[in-house]
Amino acid sequence: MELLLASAVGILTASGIYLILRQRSFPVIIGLSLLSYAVNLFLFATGRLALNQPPILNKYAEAAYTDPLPQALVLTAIVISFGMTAVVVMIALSAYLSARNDRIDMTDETGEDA
Amino acid sequence: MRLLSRIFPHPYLTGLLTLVWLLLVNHFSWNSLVFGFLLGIVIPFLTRPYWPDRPELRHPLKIAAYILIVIWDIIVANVIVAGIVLFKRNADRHPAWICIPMELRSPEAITVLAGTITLTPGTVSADLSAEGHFLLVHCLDAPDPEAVRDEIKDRYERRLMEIFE
Amino acid sequence: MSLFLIAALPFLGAVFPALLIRAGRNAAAASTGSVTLLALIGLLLNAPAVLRGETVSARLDWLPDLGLNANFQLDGLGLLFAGLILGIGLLIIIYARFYLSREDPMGQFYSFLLLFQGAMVGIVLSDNILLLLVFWELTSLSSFLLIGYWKHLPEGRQGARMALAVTASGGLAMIGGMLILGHVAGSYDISVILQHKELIQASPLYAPALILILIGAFTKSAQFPFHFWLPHAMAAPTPVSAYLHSATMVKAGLFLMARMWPVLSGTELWFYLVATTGLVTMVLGAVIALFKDDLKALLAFSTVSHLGLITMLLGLGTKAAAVAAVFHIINHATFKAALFMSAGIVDHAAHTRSIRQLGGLRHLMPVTFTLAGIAALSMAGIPPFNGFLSKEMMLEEAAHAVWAGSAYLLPAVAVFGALFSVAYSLRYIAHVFLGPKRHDYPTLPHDPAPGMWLPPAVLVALVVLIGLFPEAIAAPIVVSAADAVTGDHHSYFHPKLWHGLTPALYMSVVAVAGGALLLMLHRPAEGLWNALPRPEAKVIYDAIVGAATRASRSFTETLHDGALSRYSAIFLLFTLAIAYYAYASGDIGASTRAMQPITAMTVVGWVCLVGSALCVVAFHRNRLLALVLIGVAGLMVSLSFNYLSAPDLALTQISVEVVSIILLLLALNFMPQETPRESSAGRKLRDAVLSIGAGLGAGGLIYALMTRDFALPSISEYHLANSYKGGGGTNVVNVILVDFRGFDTFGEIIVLGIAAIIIFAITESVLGSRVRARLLNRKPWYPLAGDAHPLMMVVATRVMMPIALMVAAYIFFRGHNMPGGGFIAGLIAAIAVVMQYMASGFSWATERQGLPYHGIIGTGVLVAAATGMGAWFNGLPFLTSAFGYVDPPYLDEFELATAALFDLGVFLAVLGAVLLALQSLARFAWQPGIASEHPMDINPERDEATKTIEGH
Amino acid sequence: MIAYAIFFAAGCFGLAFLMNLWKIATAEGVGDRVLALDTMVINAIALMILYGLANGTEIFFEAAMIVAMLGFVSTVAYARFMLRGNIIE
Amino acid sequence: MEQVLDLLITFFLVIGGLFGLVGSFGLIKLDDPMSRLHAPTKATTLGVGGVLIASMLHAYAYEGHLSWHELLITLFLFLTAPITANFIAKAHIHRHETPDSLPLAGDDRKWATQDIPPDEQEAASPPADRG
Amino acid sequence: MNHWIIAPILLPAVVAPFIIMVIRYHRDLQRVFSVASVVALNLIALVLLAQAMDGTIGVYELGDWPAPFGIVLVLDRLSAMMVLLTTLLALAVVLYAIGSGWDTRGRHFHALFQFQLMGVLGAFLTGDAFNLFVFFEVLLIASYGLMIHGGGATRLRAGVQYVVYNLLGSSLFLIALGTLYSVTGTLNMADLAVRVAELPAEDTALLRVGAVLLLLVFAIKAAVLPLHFWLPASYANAPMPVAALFAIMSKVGGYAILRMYTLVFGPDLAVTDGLVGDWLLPAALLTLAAGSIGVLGARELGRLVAFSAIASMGTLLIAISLFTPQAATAALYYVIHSTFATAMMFLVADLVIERRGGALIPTPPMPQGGLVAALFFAGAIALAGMPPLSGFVGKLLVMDAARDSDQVWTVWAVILVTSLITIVGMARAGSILFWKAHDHSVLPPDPPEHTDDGAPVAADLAPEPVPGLAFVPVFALLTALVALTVLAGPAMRYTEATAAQLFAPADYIETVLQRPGS
Ligand code: NA
Ligand code: NA
Repeated sequence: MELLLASAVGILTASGIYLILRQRSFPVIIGLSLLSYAVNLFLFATGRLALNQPPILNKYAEAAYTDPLPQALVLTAIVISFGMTAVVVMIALSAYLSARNDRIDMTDETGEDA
Repeated sequence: MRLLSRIFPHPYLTGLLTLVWLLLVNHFSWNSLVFGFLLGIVIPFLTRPYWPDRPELRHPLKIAAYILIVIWDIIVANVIVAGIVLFKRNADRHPAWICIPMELRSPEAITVLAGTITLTPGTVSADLSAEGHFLLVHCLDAPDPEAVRDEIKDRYERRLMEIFE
Repeated sequence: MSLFLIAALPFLGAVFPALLIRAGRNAAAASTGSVTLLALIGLLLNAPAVLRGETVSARLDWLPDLGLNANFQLDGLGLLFAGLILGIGLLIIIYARFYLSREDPMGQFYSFLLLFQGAMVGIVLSDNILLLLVFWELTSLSSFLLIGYWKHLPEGRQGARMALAVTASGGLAMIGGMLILGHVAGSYDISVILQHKELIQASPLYAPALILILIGAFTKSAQFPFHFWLPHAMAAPTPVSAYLHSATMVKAGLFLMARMWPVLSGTELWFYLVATTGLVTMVLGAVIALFKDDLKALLAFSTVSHLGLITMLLGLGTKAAAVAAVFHIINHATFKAALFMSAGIVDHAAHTRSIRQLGGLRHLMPVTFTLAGIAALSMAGIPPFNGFLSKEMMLEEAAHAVWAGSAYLLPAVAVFGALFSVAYSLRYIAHVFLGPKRHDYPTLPHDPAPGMWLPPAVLVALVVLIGLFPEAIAAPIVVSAADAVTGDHHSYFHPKLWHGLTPALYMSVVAVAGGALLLMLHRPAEGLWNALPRPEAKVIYDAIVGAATRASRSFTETLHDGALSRYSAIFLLFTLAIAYYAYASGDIGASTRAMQPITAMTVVGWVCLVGSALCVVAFHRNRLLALVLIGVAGLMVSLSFNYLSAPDLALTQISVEVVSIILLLLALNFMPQETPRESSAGRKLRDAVLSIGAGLGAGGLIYALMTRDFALPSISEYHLANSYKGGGGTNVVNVILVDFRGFDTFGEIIVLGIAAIIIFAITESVLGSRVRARLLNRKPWYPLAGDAHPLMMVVATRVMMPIALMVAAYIFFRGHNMPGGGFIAGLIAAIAVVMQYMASGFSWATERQGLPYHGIIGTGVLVAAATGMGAWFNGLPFLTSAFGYVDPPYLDEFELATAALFDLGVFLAVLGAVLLALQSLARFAWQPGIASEHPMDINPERDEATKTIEGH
Repeated sequence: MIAYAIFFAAGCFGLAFLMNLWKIATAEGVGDRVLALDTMVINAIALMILYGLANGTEIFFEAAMIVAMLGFVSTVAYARFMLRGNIIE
Repeated sequence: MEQVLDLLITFFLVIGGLFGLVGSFGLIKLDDPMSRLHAPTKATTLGVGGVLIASMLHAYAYEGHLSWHELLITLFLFLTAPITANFIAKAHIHRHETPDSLPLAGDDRKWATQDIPPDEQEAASPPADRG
Repeated sequence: MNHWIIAPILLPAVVAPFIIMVIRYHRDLQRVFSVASVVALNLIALVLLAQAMDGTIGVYELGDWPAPFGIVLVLDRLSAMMVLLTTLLALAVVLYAIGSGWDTRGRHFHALFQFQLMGVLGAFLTGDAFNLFVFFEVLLIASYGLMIHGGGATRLRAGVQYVVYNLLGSSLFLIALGTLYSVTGTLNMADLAVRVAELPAEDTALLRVGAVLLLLVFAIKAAVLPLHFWLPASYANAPMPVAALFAIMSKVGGYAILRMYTLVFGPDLAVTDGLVGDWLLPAALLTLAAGSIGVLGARELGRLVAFSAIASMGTLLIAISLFTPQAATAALYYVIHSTFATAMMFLVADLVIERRGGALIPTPPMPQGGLVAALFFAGAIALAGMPPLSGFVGKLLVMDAARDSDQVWTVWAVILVTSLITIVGMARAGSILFWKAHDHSVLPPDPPEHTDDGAPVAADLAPEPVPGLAFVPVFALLTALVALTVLAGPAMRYTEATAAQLFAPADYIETVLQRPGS
């Protein structure tokens, strides 16, 4: 299981990074959300893996619980990365509409002397 | 009465929502009932701008019968479809478009009909005509399209007419 | 007067001219003059004590930990220089009043001049080498301003920048030297440093310190090979040239060498560095000066030459030489300043400084002729003027100096230099004033107003008087200054016009005769000189600076060309490298945890997750498809969370997923639908390698982490233990979010809120720009389908939306004890509203019921904040939660928790943020007038109704 | 017996999952892929329920319910995009 | 009684599983897009339905109380499946069907999807192959 | 219960939403509230400074949960100083933004400004590693909004780059934190310190990775070569007042490095031995070099200042990377200088750009040219580290602190040479901007044709500058620099005490981990 998750994190990261290195804003954004999946899984897994031990206290019986803290952290991370994605999408869109160009690199200009 | 309809824009909806709440809570308690009912009033009140006209239900009781029929049809339909999918060669199938003229006019009724068609025998309601008087249905395997059309009109639309109009 | 005040006066005074210039040029000049006069008087009040051999000092701690303190001291050397600076300064101020024309901003000029004056005084009064450095650099800066004073002249601007570059770099070198020196001596106070000659000269750091300090001194005093900046500084107005570049600033280097003479001099290194440099400079300057046709250029190089002379004297390392140096400093200051002023007068009167266009001025400008003549003769070292005396002393010292074992080399070269300086001095007289009157002066020259010739007159008077009565006039100050330099008492100083047939006398006779002869042979000599190949310093300098600028420009713009993809690649590469180094340089123990089983189901999940990710990469060019695949990946991630006991995460992930996809689809509508193929194979390979590296890194790291136990028990055990007791909830994750770590959540909803208002702000600014017009008449990428608001969807939504809101409410209320909570509830509610927007259209829905998104966000954040602050009233910290159980009649008891109120804030913030974001994006497509007045496009019932109405 | 049944059902839906993925990877055009994704979502619901059954817990129910409720929103969004470009005009 | 319940549960699970499988299999096997649309919208729905019923019975048998909330999921699926099917069908019609390839829409002549407002007809780029 | 510590975070967090919901459409009211809030923040900062002055460490346990289980805010000399520095800068910037009318060239400037402050102040005050992440995100996302404030094609494109690069950074941050938590089982900084010290020596690799990844995250913010590439385009294309505010943002990175690597991964900690100094010092030197080279090579004023900001971060990081109390003293003094100087120069740049555009090519004289030129000259002196301004003192302090390092000669050489390059570059720029204008050969440039479609149409977003007001903050910053120079002694005594506190973290840990009272 650990192996599967680790490899999944690895492949998600790799895919995300590859897209982040593309030259148009849209694939880069897609790459960023893949990367955020990877990072969220990573952060989640730092609490170690447990099956069927959700951290919902059972008032009646003694039960084992998985580590709740990373879950809380991941929740925060998901929310934040959602906000970030929204913003970057919006900026990329406006940049494209304003410049008629969705290249992520600005090498087409003489320096960036705006 | 107007006041009442203002508070209960959609009494059936209020009922449905209360039921939904009870299902959500998944065990009956007076708390739940009261609270669910309150929400059942509040939420439709909040959303009524989006549902301006309240649909008329002539014979609510016939709904139950209709539902039972549909469920039965769904089960049968699935077996048939499964059979087609599993055992019939694509070449032997006769997929077909059929156009169904409707007497139904109220959007709610049309939706129920279209939904029923989609959920039952190898048919999917694909589109509505420009004026909304015809339903475009796709059949998975219909050697005789007319038969299908007649069955739909007879088996479902007639009943819906009784319920809605 | 306190030394602080003397040093501070010019700085404080610098504001007056800038302000008083409105009151007229005289007011500005007067204020400047009086400030200087005041400082001078203050100085002279201290003179008697100093001449008695005392040292006046004033100390103030500024930065004791560093050893940088405002410590001033006034001894003979300081008195001499300060006197020169203030005294000549006063004359220059008067002179400048008449020299500058109406167009020139005089207030600025005097302010800069006073700044310079203050810096200069500061240098010579400092008893702390760090403090001295401060003033040192200030002189560079103020001279930069003064040289560039005539902004419109390119040579002025270039000269200023060159001077700054050279002197400032020298200053920087000196910083290094001074820090070393202070380190060796254990203090930065000069008075202390001067005590440690042996210590310093024994230190291995002596050589670097000396070299660095000398670089500073040489650049400032225009010593070879740093001499080239000085002539270009002559683009400055003549008063500046006279003041900074002959009398004072260029003497700062000499002052420093004199200051440090007791500890630095007397070594081989010192002798060969300083004496040689001085000698070379002296000769070179003299030779070049002879062949300059521009009066000021001639004087500039003669200055270079005389500075070299003084440097050489200091380099010789003998006390007598030091005395001579001090004496010549005075003399040079007097006659050279006078010469510059006279040159200025000529320039002013004849509107040219070119010797070739001049000559015979003695008939037209007798006064100027007299003054210039005397000064020039003194410069040439002709008796009975002061220049003669100090040059005699110089030759005397040179005569006894042994350079690299040869007793003749140095005297010979010295004579050679002296010979040339006689030549150019005489040329200054002969080719400008003597000879026949000409008829082709640009304008007919005449003697100026007294205000302009009086200042030089004063100096010339000194030239004569010092020449005649050196003992009476110069001795006291020279001796005390020399004492300060050499460190002994009553240095030997008895200059005479005649002291027998000494080698010095022969040498200077040779020099004078040879000089005169050389002047007669000026034409052929000039031909020879012009035939000689010689490097033009400015060309070289410009080449270097130009090359440096071009190089740094291409370096910068090649690396920072805006290629984000390269930036990211570098970032990744660097991160991987550093991380690997950190890993490899540590030790890792064996894995300590039993692993979870791999079941068929998990393998299926893995295949789907990984497969979808790889599909995204494979198909990313079709952007819509990429979004579909992202949806798959998101679903799989959410399932994984569910499978691994994280229902809250599963819920959050799935709802965030939906909203993100809607957002991306909204944006994609305006963007190209395909991503072109444009990466080269090499580029793809590079990226592939990097990504695989990153993947291996992340995967390997998490694997290593997962397969090991916490080194120490995790703090989350406390959370599990106290979630119910202290937080009143059984869903530990939710309790952590709203209670244990509620502050994180507070920040998190603020992030969402900010995201939303940013999106709103961008929309506003884009729609407020030219883009709007293009948006309004943009064509869709592909032909559109009819039936924008399908009937079935609308009807279904009428039922689904209320149910969804119901579910949201349920998720919200149960969150504290079961999976769920304000955030998920907020997302579901938002999606419910979006469902409505998708069904009947944004414009229809908002016309039916506009929601105050900003208000919802604000309320959410404020509710959360208010809940947190509520705790204050119980004297508890922010966000301290409270909960209790209510037991109403007829009903079961239920829980009330402030955490729920906080969660409500979260709910509202999320709801508002998501909706505001989507609404803003929707506004891009919104066009006035397209708002459909019906919830659905096709509605037979409606049509019938209208028909019947028309029927009646 | 039930355990085996659950295992069998899970196996079926797992297999279904793989088929959906196969379709997503190989289908030509977006329409079919959206359809496959929609199917996948429904299969996911079944799997979640089965997981709850297998572990005798209802904690995972809400997840399934939310998926059932929201899954169709993204599907509709994709389709609307193909039809109209702008999904909330 | 136990046995009966267990049998029922098992039965529904097996049925559910099979229908789910068939649905997804149809997605692969059927060769024309519109036909593919049939399989999931029904088979899968019933598949999930079977599992849900099993789950309800299971709760009754082992937690001792009848669990109704599975009905919610069924409700949602029955509410949404037709909508998704309708939209996917419309997308297909829009991108692959022409007025001639469909039956005439009676007196209304046009089908809603193909009834394009004049001002929206021309597009920026010619429709490429977009599946 | 002393609630002062949380005040600087809560005040803007409450003012901003208020501005958003209540006075969204009242520009003047927004200005009033924004300024009032910043003034109040300054007062709060003074109170905090007074509390921290005597070396007592204040702890605020949010939710009344004991550390390390809840989140704590910690007030010590360092955080107090950084808070005051931030609020002072904020006052200058907000006044300038109003004076220049920048705040009206787009929506929600003041709200974003307040949020930005909240993020920065939170980052300085929090004692919890993950909470630090949250505040980083708050300040970052606010900075995204401010950076693209006013729109315009180039600015937006630069914005995309800025955001994407920092999103990479944020992902790295999470991975680093996850790693640290997974090894140590805690997030509280003080607790981290304790646990890291207790770690078994034979199992260090993973912790080292976490530690170094965290350092990289901070290095991005601090614009350490080669992680600095995001900075020039972002700062040069941001509205200059915003760039001026960003002067404190890069300091957050420096602060975090100083905090984490004295408190948690202290210089003499065996576990993380050789992780930081080994490469940070060379990197810092290269950063300084790259910055000054950029100054000399710049074609455009905004970029010139941006690169000088990089250079000054380089100098700062040299001091930090030495990790000695003396060096930290120098670093802290230099932080103050660098913040004010960089900010001032960005504001001056705006004065220039508003009058004649940013390109470093001669144009005819600008209005108030003399005044602007004087300010530019002063700013250049400060940034080049020339006397008489604090840059010189700071430079001396850093060089003096480097004396005991074995790299001393390299450090000195780099600092001195780069100063020269900067001086030459600044002189060049100043001469082109202010002197060459008077050259009779200079003609007015052709009016630029509208290539930039994103630029707001002048009509509806016309800025309404309060001309006099714009100069006030610039002079205020200059005054601050002068004061920092004149009062170098007292200032340095404070930073010395601060450094001492940093390098003796026992007190900090003690105070945080045991509840005051019990
Ligand atoms: Na995400
Ligand atoms: Na989804």
